[in-house]
This record gives sequence, structure tokens and C-alpha cells, in this order.
Amino acid sequence: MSLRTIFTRRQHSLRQKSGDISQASLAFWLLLPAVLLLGLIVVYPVAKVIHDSFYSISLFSDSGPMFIGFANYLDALRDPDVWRAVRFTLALCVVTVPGALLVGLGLALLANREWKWRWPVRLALLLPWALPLAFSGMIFAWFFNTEYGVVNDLLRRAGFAPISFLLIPQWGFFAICIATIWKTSSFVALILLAGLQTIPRSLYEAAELEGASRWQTFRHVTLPLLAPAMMVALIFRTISALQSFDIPYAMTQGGPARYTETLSILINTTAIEYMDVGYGSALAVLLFLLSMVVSSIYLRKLYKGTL
Amino acid sequence: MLKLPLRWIAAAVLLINGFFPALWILLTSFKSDIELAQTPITWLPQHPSLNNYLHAFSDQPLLLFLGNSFAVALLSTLLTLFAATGAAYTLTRLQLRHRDLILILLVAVAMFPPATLLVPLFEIMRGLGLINTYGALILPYAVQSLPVCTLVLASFFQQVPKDIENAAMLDGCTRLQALYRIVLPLSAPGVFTAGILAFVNAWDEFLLALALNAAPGSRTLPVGILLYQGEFTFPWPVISAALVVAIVPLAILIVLFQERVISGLTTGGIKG
Amino acid sequence: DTVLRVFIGGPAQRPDLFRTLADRYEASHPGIRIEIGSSAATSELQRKYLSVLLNAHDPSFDALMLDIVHPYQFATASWIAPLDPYLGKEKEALLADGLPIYRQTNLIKGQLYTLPAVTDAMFMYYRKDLLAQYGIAPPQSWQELEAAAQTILKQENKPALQGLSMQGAPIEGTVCSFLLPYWSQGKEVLNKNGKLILDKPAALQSLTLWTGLIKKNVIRRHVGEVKTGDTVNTFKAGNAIFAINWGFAWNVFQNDADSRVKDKVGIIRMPAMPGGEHATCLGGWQWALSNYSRNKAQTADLLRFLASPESVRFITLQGGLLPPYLSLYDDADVQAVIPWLKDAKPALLGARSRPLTARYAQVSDVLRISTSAVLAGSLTTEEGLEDISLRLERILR
Amino acid sequence: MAKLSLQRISKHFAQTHILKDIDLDIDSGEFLVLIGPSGCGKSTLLRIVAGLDHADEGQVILDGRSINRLPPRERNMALVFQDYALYPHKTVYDNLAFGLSIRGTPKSEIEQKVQAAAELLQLTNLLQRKPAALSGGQRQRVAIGRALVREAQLFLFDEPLSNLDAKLRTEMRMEIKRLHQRLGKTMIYVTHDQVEAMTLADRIAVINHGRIEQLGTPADIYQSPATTFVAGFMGSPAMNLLDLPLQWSTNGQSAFIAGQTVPVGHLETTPEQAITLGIRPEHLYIDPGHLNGQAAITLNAVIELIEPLGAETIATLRLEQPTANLETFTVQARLPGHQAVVNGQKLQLHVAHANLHWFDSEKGTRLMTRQAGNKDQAA
Amino acid sequence: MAKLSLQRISKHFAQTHILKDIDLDIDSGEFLVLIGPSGCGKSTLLRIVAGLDHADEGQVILDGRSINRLPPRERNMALVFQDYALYPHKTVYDNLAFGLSIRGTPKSEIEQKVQAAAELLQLTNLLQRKPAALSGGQRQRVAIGRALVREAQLFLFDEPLSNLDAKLRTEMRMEIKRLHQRLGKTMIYVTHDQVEAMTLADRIAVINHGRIEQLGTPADIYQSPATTFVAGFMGSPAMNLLDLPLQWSTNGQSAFIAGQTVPVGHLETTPEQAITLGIRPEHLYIDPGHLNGQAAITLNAVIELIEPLGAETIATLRLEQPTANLETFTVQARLPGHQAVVNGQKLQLHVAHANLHWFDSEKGTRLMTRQAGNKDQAA
Ligand SMILES: Nc1ncnc2c1ncn2[C@@H]1O[C@H](COP(=O)(O)OP(=O)(O)OP(=O)(O)O)[C@@H](O)[C@H]1O
Ligand SMILES: Nc1ncnc2c1ncn2[C@@H]1O[C@H](COP(=O)(O)OP(=O)(O)OP(=O)(O)O)[C@@H](O)[C@H]1O
Ligand SMILES: [Mg+2]
Ligand SMILES: [Mg+2]
Repeated sequence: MSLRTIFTRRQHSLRQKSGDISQASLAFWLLLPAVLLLGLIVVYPVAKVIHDSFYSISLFSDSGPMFIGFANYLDALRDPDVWRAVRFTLALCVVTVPGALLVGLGLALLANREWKWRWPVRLALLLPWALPLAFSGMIFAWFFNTEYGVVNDLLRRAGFAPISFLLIPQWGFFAICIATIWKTSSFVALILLAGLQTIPRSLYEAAELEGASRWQTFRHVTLPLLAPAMMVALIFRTISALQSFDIPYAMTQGGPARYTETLSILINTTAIEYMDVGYGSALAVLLFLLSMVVSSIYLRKLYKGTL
Repeated sequence: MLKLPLRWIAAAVLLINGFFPALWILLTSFKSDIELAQTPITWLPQHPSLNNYLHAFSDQPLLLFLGNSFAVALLSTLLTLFAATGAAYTLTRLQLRHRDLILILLVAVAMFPPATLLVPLFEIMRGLGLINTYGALILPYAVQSLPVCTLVLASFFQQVPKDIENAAMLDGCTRLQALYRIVLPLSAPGVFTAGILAFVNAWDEFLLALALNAAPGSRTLPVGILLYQGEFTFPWPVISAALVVAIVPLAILIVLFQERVISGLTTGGIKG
Repeated sequence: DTVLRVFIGGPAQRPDLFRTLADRYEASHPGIRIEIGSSAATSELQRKYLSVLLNAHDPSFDALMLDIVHPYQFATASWIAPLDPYLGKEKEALLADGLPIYRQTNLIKGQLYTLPAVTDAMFMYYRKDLLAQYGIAPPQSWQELEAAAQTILKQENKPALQGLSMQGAPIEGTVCSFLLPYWSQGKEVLNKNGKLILDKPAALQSLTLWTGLIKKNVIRRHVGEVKTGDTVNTFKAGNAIFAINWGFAWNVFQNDADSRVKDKVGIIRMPAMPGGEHATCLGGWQWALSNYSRNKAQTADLLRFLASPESVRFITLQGGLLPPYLSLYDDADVQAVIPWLKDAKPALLGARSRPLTARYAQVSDVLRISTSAVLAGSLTTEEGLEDISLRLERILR
Repeated sequence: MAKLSLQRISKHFAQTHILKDIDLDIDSGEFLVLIGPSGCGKSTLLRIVAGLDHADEGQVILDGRSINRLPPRERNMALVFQDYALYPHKTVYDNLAFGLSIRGTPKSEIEQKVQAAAELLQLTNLLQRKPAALSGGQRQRVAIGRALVREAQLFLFDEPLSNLDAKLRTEMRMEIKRLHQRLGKTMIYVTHDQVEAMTLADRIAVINHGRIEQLGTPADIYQSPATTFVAGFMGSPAMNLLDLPLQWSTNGQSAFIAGQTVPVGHLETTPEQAITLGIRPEHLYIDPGHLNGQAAITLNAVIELIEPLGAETIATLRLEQPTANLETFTVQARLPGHQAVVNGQKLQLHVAHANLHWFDSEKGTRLMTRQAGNKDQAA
Repeated sequence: MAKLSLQRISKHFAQTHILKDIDLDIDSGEFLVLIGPSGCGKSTLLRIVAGLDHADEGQVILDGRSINRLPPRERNMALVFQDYALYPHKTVYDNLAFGLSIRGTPKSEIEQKVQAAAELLQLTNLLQRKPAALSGGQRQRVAIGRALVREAQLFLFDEPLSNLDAKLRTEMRMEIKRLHQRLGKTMIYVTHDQVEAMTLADRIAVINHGRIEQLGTPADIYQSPATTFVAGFMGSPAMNLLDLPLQWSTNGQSAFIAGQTVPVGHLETTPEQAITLGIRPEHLYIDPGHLNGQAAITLNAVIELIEPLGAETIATLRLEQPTANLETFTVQARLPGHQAVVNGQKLQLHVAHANLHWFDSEKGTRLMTRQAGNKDQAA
């Protein structure tokens, strides 16, 4: 799935394009369902968001939509709330993406082993994912609750003073990261587990015979062969981390004092609560661009090494 | 010497991490409201009872929600897999101009915050006459899962040795037949994974479900379970019971399924 | 048949009872069918739902039951239509019997946009038994409350027992938490024209009151994460001497099977600031007419029926919800159903409306977030005040 | 009917030129064996014929029609992949049946054909196994079976017997031969096994460096290798190729090798030409009686290594040069299994003049006999 | 030092009993060749030795210590997998270097060893390729190279040369032999190639049906096959096994075959025993001169099929029975390449008495000479 193979294929296809009329029509038919779906569901909303981002549309003002060019974007760039949200969102990414990847990898490795505890491991891997997102944040808000939370209960039993995790910015960040990693590591683990399942046993055998330790086998066989799956997990985990909304919102509502407000929370409140559709759309487009930039960095950096 | 316990500790941490919240939900489902308000908190239910389960089933049509969610998730999963299979195959095995562009557009679909797309989506669904039907959810869910499913499938298709597919074509398969009879079965772990991703995506989703499908008869689980809460109260015990009913069988079902997907499907096919 | 679709958000708004009313209406109005739709339990989710529909100019609901904080925005956005054309002089009668505050809330730019369905307000709940045990009279001021709480806390010496439980998380209830002492000092946030008239000293006083109570451990430190439901549960479990909450909580304390405070619950007006008045926060639900309804006249007629004192009386009797009409507070049948009605009435008469502005969502956000941060200790009272005033100025400029 | 004609087939991988202007006509019903060193492009050629790879240049012509653009499915060819390419998720039975069932063959007919093939390949007990549970040789047999059950018009075999034991290999070879005789289908067969090549082929094409070095009947190839490459490649042990110091008689009618005179008048050669002499190991006799009186040269040699193979013994010998300052040559001789020889033994080796192969050392090509040369000129 | 001893190794897959009580002692530095029909369990045995599979029963003992529980990485063995198992994501260089680099071998040393191995295996130009861009034979060579670069204490080869051309195969065989002589490491080598088996092995173990049928030097195996299976399995074409009608003289000292008398007094046999006669194809002479005066029997035969292999010709002949009502026998004879024969030709075949192999038809075991039998009894 490397971009590089895609490019080389393209050269190839130029040379051969004469011969592949049936391939072209096959490609057309195979892509059709996806294209239809996207065309039906995505094109209009996205176009509308982009369009709206150039207008001043506040449902509560008397005047109708007014074209204002890039004013919304300029406002956004001057808005300290936006910058804080961007910083926090990126911080969340920086911690939770590698975090989820690590935890997910651990789970996937455990679940891929041939042992009798595989069944429970796979269940453990799946449960966080199956618990609807809408409730995950609430559960963790509850866990980190000062009075009724299980974390503080443990602290108290261990002889420490309880901590109001969700009321102290740094701890709030910590708690949100834990909850996010918990919830999203399943996603990563599922994809990696599937990737692990395709690695032929004989390669492990060969490495083992050559005297590779478990770590070396992992480092030199598993990891490189897992790279494509890792890429998929990484790209989508990053995109969804940039969109973090439900968990932080359920846990802290962006508090205390907006410290844990993510870009998505900001967009949500702006576009839905405040009905400031134009500005909200501009923020959405900015988030989209941010996602594009970040994921293309990933694509570039990481595709280089794989395949 | 030091490494071994370390590995086991790591394993234990991962397991606890995976199980604990679900376990807590399970324990909570046997507690009473009042027990939750106690400090210090209790771990094991003091007076375990199945009351919450009775409530869960009697207060709201929980089975209906389950059925709706299942139908929506299953149908959108099938739709996603169908579309993603074609797209993934095209991207990996066919010569295609603008492949990278298609790829990036596909991934870009996941990059817009869904909240901002809500109103136009509503308009589309109303235009299609799908508001308050399964269809209103199935289509957007399928689209939401499409990018990740396509990439997952693509990375698997690429693992299938080309010669096996070649053999099928020599045996008289069209490319399409080779795809469905050879490539797809050999990508079973990938298809399955993509399936779970799409399924759980749909199973989890709340925002669209609330906005596009609010009819009592077709409500999905996350929307339905939130109906147990009062305007200002959040009755964890009953909600926990509902969650247990909703989650545990599903998860076990998936795991059972997953256990049947053998790994190393392509071994024995190719020499070299 | 004309089908009228009525949105009644969640179970707490008792769609089941309104269904009975609707049946009656259908019986007397052949050719009209009424459907009741709902979405989710909380006002926040309902608003999310409705805003999508109305933003898309969706005609699928004719009548809407809205949380009292929403109509102003909805009216400004032209999502709901004025009822004046359909009501005529009945409008005056309804306003006359309604709580006085409704003259402010229901008339938007001079037009009647909503009719009351159910009313509610913040009340001060207290433990009758504990106060009686220590011979303390229900407090009329915050100082008295503080003293009472401290005495009882010391005497009882139970680690789980809290002095006052109130909402401090960044939720809508916390807006009230900020406003209660602020109003008590006779101040408003907006004037009649919607201009910001935030009184900084009063606001500071308001915040200082809470931080003071926290310092004295009358309020727990973690109040910054307490939501409405937490207060209910704490009080219900017998773990609070005082609690600020909406009227619905009374039923929970009194009637829930697992309540430990059954028959030990008292209600008083909100305590006053030194030299101030007893002010409380108005809640409740209002009827509105969707601007995208295709049957506005019929719907208005239905709303008139649903909002009529007779219908409200039925709801009150069946559901135990507080009625918005003053006349019902002297109704013996109603008093029988709601034993604490006589305590509620004075509080309701002192009810204030949260700021009425199209930008209420932003205003609410500012107030709740900053107040919560102050309560949580992540901002000082001064910082909190600064934040509030700066942001409100920006929003309402 | 399946007359295949390859015209100027050329193929690159990245920078490397794998196949260079391959021209090859294969008659309908012919059995052609491709042979050549590892990596010379045999598999690539088969894949081009099957339509799995595309030639960069040139035409694949089947029965007079270019099939360059025809997808593999429509070529109706069967290929035994060198790497098997079994369907790992299907049982052996289904692996064999797939090609038939995809073409809509009735169930009963499939059953019968698969059973027949399984019996032939001794796979009957394994029909319900998946490939992963088979041994290497069993997998290879499944790969063969998959090609055989189908009624393709052209069969392509890519080293189909390499992982079978000698006995089974002999049996399979016979079966393939029989099949070829019965069906009369065109077959192209890649092998590294000389016996297979010699016994199966109607013609053998020897490929080297992407070109066909020689195309001819097995006897041709063996008895008159066109180049030193072919000479050295066919036959095991390989032909001994000696750049023996060699002097020409003034009239060019004879040459002096190792002190003996050999007539060379019949060869197309010039006196100055550097000559490589080829001698097959089986033509080196210890016992002069085997010469049956033919004129021969005699070489003095010392035995350096003896490899008894059972039926025969391969001896490696160092030639003793009459002039000591020249480098020493090593030759291999193929001796009967019962011939008693010991290491270090000095002996004389005899080669009939008729069994000497003459090559141009520089170009590596076989020296023609003058008669043939004259004919060529006449034509 | 690496003395390997297998004790009562037994292995099942599902219901099938693959290996049955294998006992085998391999001396340190010995070169053991495993040979046997496809699917008999050779690879499985290697995998058990390497620790990749576990025997159901029995012990693998290395230098006196049971290593049943030792993980493969600690066994320090090198295995050439039958199906290569190359790392698809590594270049040829890295495939070869991996085993060294994980042991922390210095870069320069790795470089040098890899280059040396690559040269030996003629892979030097391919070092930067990934396995997917290699031909079958090239992949196989990488697999060999991966095993050779390491200094393992035990080398296991699973049909390592099967996909190489004859010339390369001969060269590789030599290299492996040389390596064995230089390093003196214990090696176990699975092959289907008789030449490899005969030339490389110190001892050959012939496996059939999960048991070792015969263990001995190549000469032993070839000259005195212990069973009809071994007799038929080793040698290509295989030994002719004939259940010729045969009558015993009254004193049991001679037998009458095809009308001729053969002395059997030296054999441990009883007159009633059913006998199978084994004759190697190379022992069937047309020219009685080859007998060198040994006593022989003569068989009348008709040539049915001629397969010229170049150096030799394999002739399939039908024996003409003196009594016509008996079934006809077919034998194969290995004739010199220059022997002129034609299809349908009638001729006489001569076999020296000494070249006759005698087997018990029922048990399939070789009939011992009486002397050996007496010795056994005396011991
Ligand atoms: N997983 C399995 N389940 C069942 N039978 C198996 C399995 N793996 C191997 N076998 C059987 O075990 C036997 C021995 O296999 P093995 O690979 O050792 O054979 P081999 O002697 O190496 O054969 P070859 O020469 O064909 O490579 C074979 O008959 C094979 O069918
Ligand atoms: N994808 C590729 N990129 C570069 N070179 C390649 C690629 N595929 C094959 N080759 C090279 O093409 C040449 C021919 O390969 P091919 O498989 O046809 O050889 P072969 O004659 O079948 O050899 P063998 O007898 O070893 O199977 C080899 O030298 C190989 O290294
Ligand atoms: Mg090949
Ligand atoms: Mg094997």
C-alpha cells in the first residue's frame, strides 16, 4: 500500500494502457459502489461546509448569510481559544496515538499467541471497543471522580489523599489520555491482530533457528511485516485523535476553564450550540487541513520505510 | 531473568485495562442507586439483585434497540464491505490512473468533524425520504467506515500472493471471480477485521443516530440507552445493566467468530 | 386527516400524560390526529436534535416543548412562530394567571412565542430531621446556612456527610449557581434591551460566597465536578444537610424506594445574601409553535388546549409536576398531590429568568465554565470574574 | 490444434534485460522442453505465454492469431507453477476441482476426473487435506494435478517434478509422456533434469542469457552441441572442455594434441584459430577394447577423486602433459560401476577421434564439418 | 562436537502416524543423507531435530543431553527450509546477514562472509534484490546461503538443490562437500537426487512408512539393499524386481530360473520360500564379453522402448518366457549411449550370478548369505 508502488504502477500503466480496456472498465465497476456512496453522502455536506466557511451565517442575527471571504479564517487565527484548542488537541494526539499504538500492539501480540488464554485476551481487546463511545467518557469521568471514583478509592486505600483529577488541568489531561488510550487501543489492536495473522509462521521459525531472540524476531520480522497494518492504524488513529470529542467532552466538558477543550469541542459548540455556522465551518475546514497536514507527514515519513 | 516477570506484568496490565471498565459495569449492574452514592465506594455489590435488569427490560424496549442496532450495524457493515472490497481491490491490483488522488480523497472523508456535516446530511436523508428509518443511518455509517475498511482490506489483498490469483485466472476465473473466490477468502482476517470495525462503528455511533433516526421504533442502542436517564439523573445501575445486555453477548460473539478465523491462511500455497 | 406532530423531548416531560390529553383533543376535534415524538432525556440532547431539524427547516414537528432557556434563541432564529395571531385575548388571561416571570420569558420582542407547560425552579432542600435534632431553624441567609451546616457537620462527625451539595460542574445548573447569589443582590446580567450590565462587585461577591463555603468545608472541594444528578444522589443517600436542586428532586427524595431521607426533606426559598432578596432560578418547559409547521392554526389551537389551566391541572395531578399557573397553587387537589406546594410558591414568586438573549448559549457557556473553574480552584475568584466579564463583553458587544 | 509461435519476445525487469528477441515456433502437439541455467528466464517465458506477464516487445501467436491482449482466462492453458500457487484455503480436492467447477463442469464429471488425477498422482488419501498439511512433494503433485484435470489446449510445466523422489519422478514422467501421447496437446516443459529433458522432449530449447542458444532434438543437442555453453550444460557430469595446446600441420589436415596426430581436414577451420576440445565423460575409456578399433588419442592421467554412484563411477583425473611447463587439466570420466580404480592410480584414457567435439575458443561455437559448410555455401 | 542421537522418535499428525520409533545415531562430523518417498516424514524429522516441531514421543539427544525442551534459538542449528522461508521484506544481502547481525557479528565480518557466500552461490549481482524479484533457483540459493553463512554446530538441508540446473547443482554439491570437509560439522541432508545421496553421504538412511528401512554407507545401500523397497527406491532406473517362476533343486543347492541353473547354496533360504529376484538395470548386459567370464544367466528379451539419454540409453524389454502361459515380465536395462539397438529387436540379456539380488517375496527382506547367518548365530 505504499505510495511508491502506486507511483511505479502508474508509470507501468502508462506503458500498457492500451492493453487494458477491460481492466479500466472493471476498475470502474468495482469503484462504483464506493464512489456512489461518497457522492451521495459526502460531497454535498463537505461542499456546504466549505461554502459556509466563507460566509457570516449566524442564525441569530437578523441579516442573512453574507459573503466575507477569509474573515472567518482570519478570526480563527486570531482567536486565542482556537490556538489553545489546537495545542491541546495536538498534545492529546502526541500522547494518545503512540499510547494506543503501544497498548494495541501489546494486546494484539498477546491475542495472537497460541495459548489457552487467548480467548480472554481477545475479549479484553474487544470490550473497550464494544462499549459505546457515548458511555466511555462518562464511565471514566466516574472512575476519576473525587468522591465516587474507583481511582481515588484505590488512592485512599493506598494511603494517599484523593485527587480531583478532572478539576486540575494536568490531571484532567492525564485522565483524558488514559480514557482515550483505553477506548482506542482496541481499534489499533484489531487491525494489528489481523496484520499479525497474515505473517507466515515459517518466518518466525527461520528467525528462531537463526538464533534471534524474541525481541530480535519482533524487531526484524514482526515489525516490518506489520508495517502496512501499522500504517492503517496510525493514519486513522491520528485522524480520529485530531477529532477527539466525545471522551473529553463527557469527562470534563472542556473544563476546567476550557483547558481541556479540543478543537472538535470548540467546533461543536460554535456550530451547534452557538449556531455560528460560518465560523464553525471555517474551524472545521481548519481541522480538516490540520488532519491533512499531519497525516501526509505520516504518509511521507512512514511509507518510506515500508514495502 | 528480569524480563519474564516484566512480560507478565505487562500482560496483566493490558488485561486489567481491557476488562476493568466492563467488569465495573457488570458489578454496577447488580448495585442499587443508593450504593453508588456511598463513600467510601463499594466494589462488590452489597445486596446483589437483578432488579436493574428487570428495569432495563421493562422501562424501555431494550430488545428492540438491540434489534435495531443489530440491523443497522449489520446492513451498513455489509454495504461497507461491499464497497470497500471493490475499492481496495482496484487500488491494489488494477492499473489505475490517479490512484494516489483517489486514496487521499478516500482518507480525507474521515477528516471532517461529523458534527458540522449533520445538517446537510439531514437534508440529504430527508430528500431521500429516509429520515427515521434504518436507511438514514446505514448510508452514512457505511461511508464513515469506508476509508478504514478499504485500507485494511487493501493491506490484506496485497499480502495475497499474486501467483495464487494468477492460478485462479488460468483456471478460468474472471478477475471478479478470482476476487470473490480466492482473494477474499484468503484475506479472511482482514475482511473480518474490517467487518468488526464497520460493525462497531455503527454500533457505537450516537450523534447521527440521534439526529437522523429518532423514531421510537427504529432507535439504536446508544440513543435508546440514554433514555434510561432522567432529565438530570444518570441511573448508572440500570444503564449498566442495559450496557451489559448490549455489549457482553456481542463481544463474546465476535470473539467466538474471531477464534474461527485461522491465522496464516496463506501458508502452504506458495513455495518460496 | 390533519396530523399534528408534537415534540415532547424525553420521558421526564411525561409524554404518556400528554398522550392522554392528546386523545381527549382528538376526540373533540375530529379530523385531527396527534402524534407525539421524542428524542432524548436531557434538554441538551433535545436541543441538539431540534437544532438539526429546524436548521434544515424540517416541518416534521408542529409543536415543540422547549426548555425555558431555548425559546429566545429559537425565536430569534425564526424557528418558532409567534402565537399572537392565533390567541387573541386569551393571551392576556394566560399571562395573568401565570407566574409573573413569564411576562418576561414568554414575550419576545413584544410577541407571545411560548406558553408554559410545566414550571420548575431551584429550591433549597434541607434535612428536616437533622435541623430539628440540633434545634436549628431553616436558614434564611447564606450565613445562617453556613452556621447551621458547620454545627451539624461537627456534631454528626460523619466523613460522608456534606454541608451543602450544589452543582459546580460546567453544566447549565452551574449558571444558576452563579446567578443565585448575584440576583440576590438585586442585580441583573442584561437590561431590558439585552445590553450587558454585569455588576462586577456583585459577581465577585457571588463567587466569593461559594469559595468561602468551600474553604469552610460546607461545600466539598470537588463541587467543580458535581452535576445535578450527583446532588440528588448525595442528598438521597442522606449524605447532605442542604442541597440546591430543581423541583423534580422532591419526588425522588420522597418516593424512591431506596431513598434514605423519606419524610425528612424540607424545602425553603433560596437563602439571601446579606441585605438581599430571595431569588431563584426559573426552569420548566414551554410550548412553542414551529415556524416550519404546515398547520400553524390548528397547532396553535392544540397548544392553547395543552397549555390551558385545565390541561395543566391534569398533568399536575397525574404527574406531580409543578404547575405554571398561580391559581393552581391554591387548588386543594393539587396541594394533596404536591404536599410541598405551599413552600414552593414563595420560591417561585421570586424566580428569575436567566439572561434573555439570542446568544444565550455563549453566555451560558461563559458563566458555567468560569464559575466551575473558580469552584474547582483552577481560577481565583478575580480571574474568574475577569474571564466572565471579558468574554461576556465580547459576546454581547 | 495449438500451434504457438513466439516472435521477437523481449522482456525487462527494472534495468535487466531478461529475454532478448526470443523467436520460437512450436508445432501443434509438440513437446518442447526449455532448459537453461537458473535465472535465465524460463519461468518468465512460460508466464508470458500464459498471459500472466506481458512481453515488453514481440508477439505471442497462437494458431496464427496474436494473443498478446488475451487475458489468461481465455487462453485455455494450464500451468504448473514453479512455486505451486495452490489455493491454501481449499482442500486438495477443491484445488483440483476448482478449474473444472468454474467452467461449469457437472459435479459427477468433476468427481470422476479429480479422482482419476488423484490416483495417478497418488494423492487419493490426501484429498480432504489443506495444502498446509502436505509435504513438499505432495504439494507439488497437487500443483501438477490441477493442471492435468483440465482440458487445456496448451500445457505449461515449470519444473513440475523437482521435489519428487526418483521413483515417483520416473512414474510421473511416464504419465506425462503417456498423457502427451494420448491427448496430443502442445506442451512446454521447463526442467533441470537431464533425463526428463532427454526422454520427454520432441525438441529442446536451451536458453542462456535471455537467448535461445540451441534448439533441436535431444540427440542433436547432446551429440552436436552448438556452443560450448550447451556442451557444458547438457550432460552430467558436463562435457570436458579443454583448451589443450594444439599445433596444426602445415597443410591444415591434422593437428598435434598431446603428442598425437588428429585429422582435422574435415573441419571448417583456419590454422591460427584457438580451439577448445570437448570430450564427454562417457567417451573417456580406460579399456582400449571399448574403442572397437576406432582411431583414438590417448591421454596419460592420474586419478584424483572417485565418486561411486552405484551404477557408475565418476572419476576426476588430472591429465599429465607431455610438456611440464603448461597448466594442468582436469577431466571427469564416467566409468562403469564395476570398474576397479583407486585414488592416485596412473592410467591412460582413450578417446576416439569421432568423439571429439571441436569449438572455436573465442566465439564458443561449434566448428562445422567442411562438408556441411560447403552445403551451406551452396544453398 | 555435535553427536546427535534420536531415540524412539514418534510423531502423529491428526490421525496419521508419520514417524514411528525412529532410532538414529549420528556421529559428530558425520554427513547423513535422509532419503525416502515423498511424504514419508523427512522434513518432519528435520524439523524435530531443529526444534520447530515436537515429537510426540522419544528423545532428541545432542552430545548426551536431551534437547527436547530446548527452543530452536538455543540449538545453534542451521536449516535450509524446503520451501525457503525467506524474509520477504529483506534484500538478499539482509536475508544472508540476518543470522550474523543478530549475533552481534561486526559489520565488516558480516560483509565479508555474505560476499563470500554470495560468490559461492552466484548471487553477487542479486544482493540488493528482494526475494520477490528472484527466480525459483535464485531463491533456493539464498535459502542455502542463509544457512551456510552461520557457524552452526549442525546443518540441516531439506532438498536444497532441487530447483537448480544440473550444472549449478553439481557445483553446489561440490561446495557443500568441501564445506563439510573443511568445517567437519555434522550435517543431515534430505534429497531425492541419487547422485547427491551417493556422493555426499557418509551414511544414508532410507525412510519408508515412518521407519528407517536401511541405514548404511552408500555402497551398502546400493549394493546390498536390505529390502525390496530400498532396492526399488535407490537407483534410477530402479532395480528390476522379478517374481520369476523358480524351482529348487532337491538338495537346495541350486535353483532353476528361465531354464538355467543358479547356485543358491550360499543363501539362507528354504526350498518352499517365494523368492523375488533383483537385477540392476546396469547389470543386464547385451554383450556377454562384459561378463569377464563370470557365471551368468541369460534371458531372451524383446526391446519395447528405447530412451536415449545421451551418455546412456535406457531400454525397456519384455522377457520371453520359456513357458508361454506365464505372465510377461518387463525389465529395464541401462545400455551405453553408443550401443545400437532398435525397437522390436530380439536379443539376449546376460546377468552374472554375482549380480543377482535375492529377496523373500513375502517379507520383502534380503536373503542373507549363509555364512553371515552362521556368524550371527555364533555371536
Ligand atoms: N499438519 C499436518 N496434518 C496432517 N498431516 C500432515 C501435516 N503436515 C504434514 N503431514 C503429513 O506428514 C507426512 C510427512 O510430511 P513431510 O513434510 O515430513 O514429508 P517429506 O518426507 O518431507 O516429503 P517430501 O519429500 O514430499 O517433502 C506427509 O505425508 C504429510 O502429508
Ligand atoms: N520482479 C523482478 N525484478 C527484477 N528481476 C526479476 C524480477 N523477477 C524475476 N527477475 C529476474 O529475471 C530472471 C528470470 O527469472 P525466471 O524466474 O524466469 O528464471 P528461471 O529461468 O525460471 O530460473 P529458475 O530456474 O531459477 O526458476 C532472474 O534472473 C530473476 O532474477
Ligand atoms: Mg523458474
Ligand atoms: Mg519435505
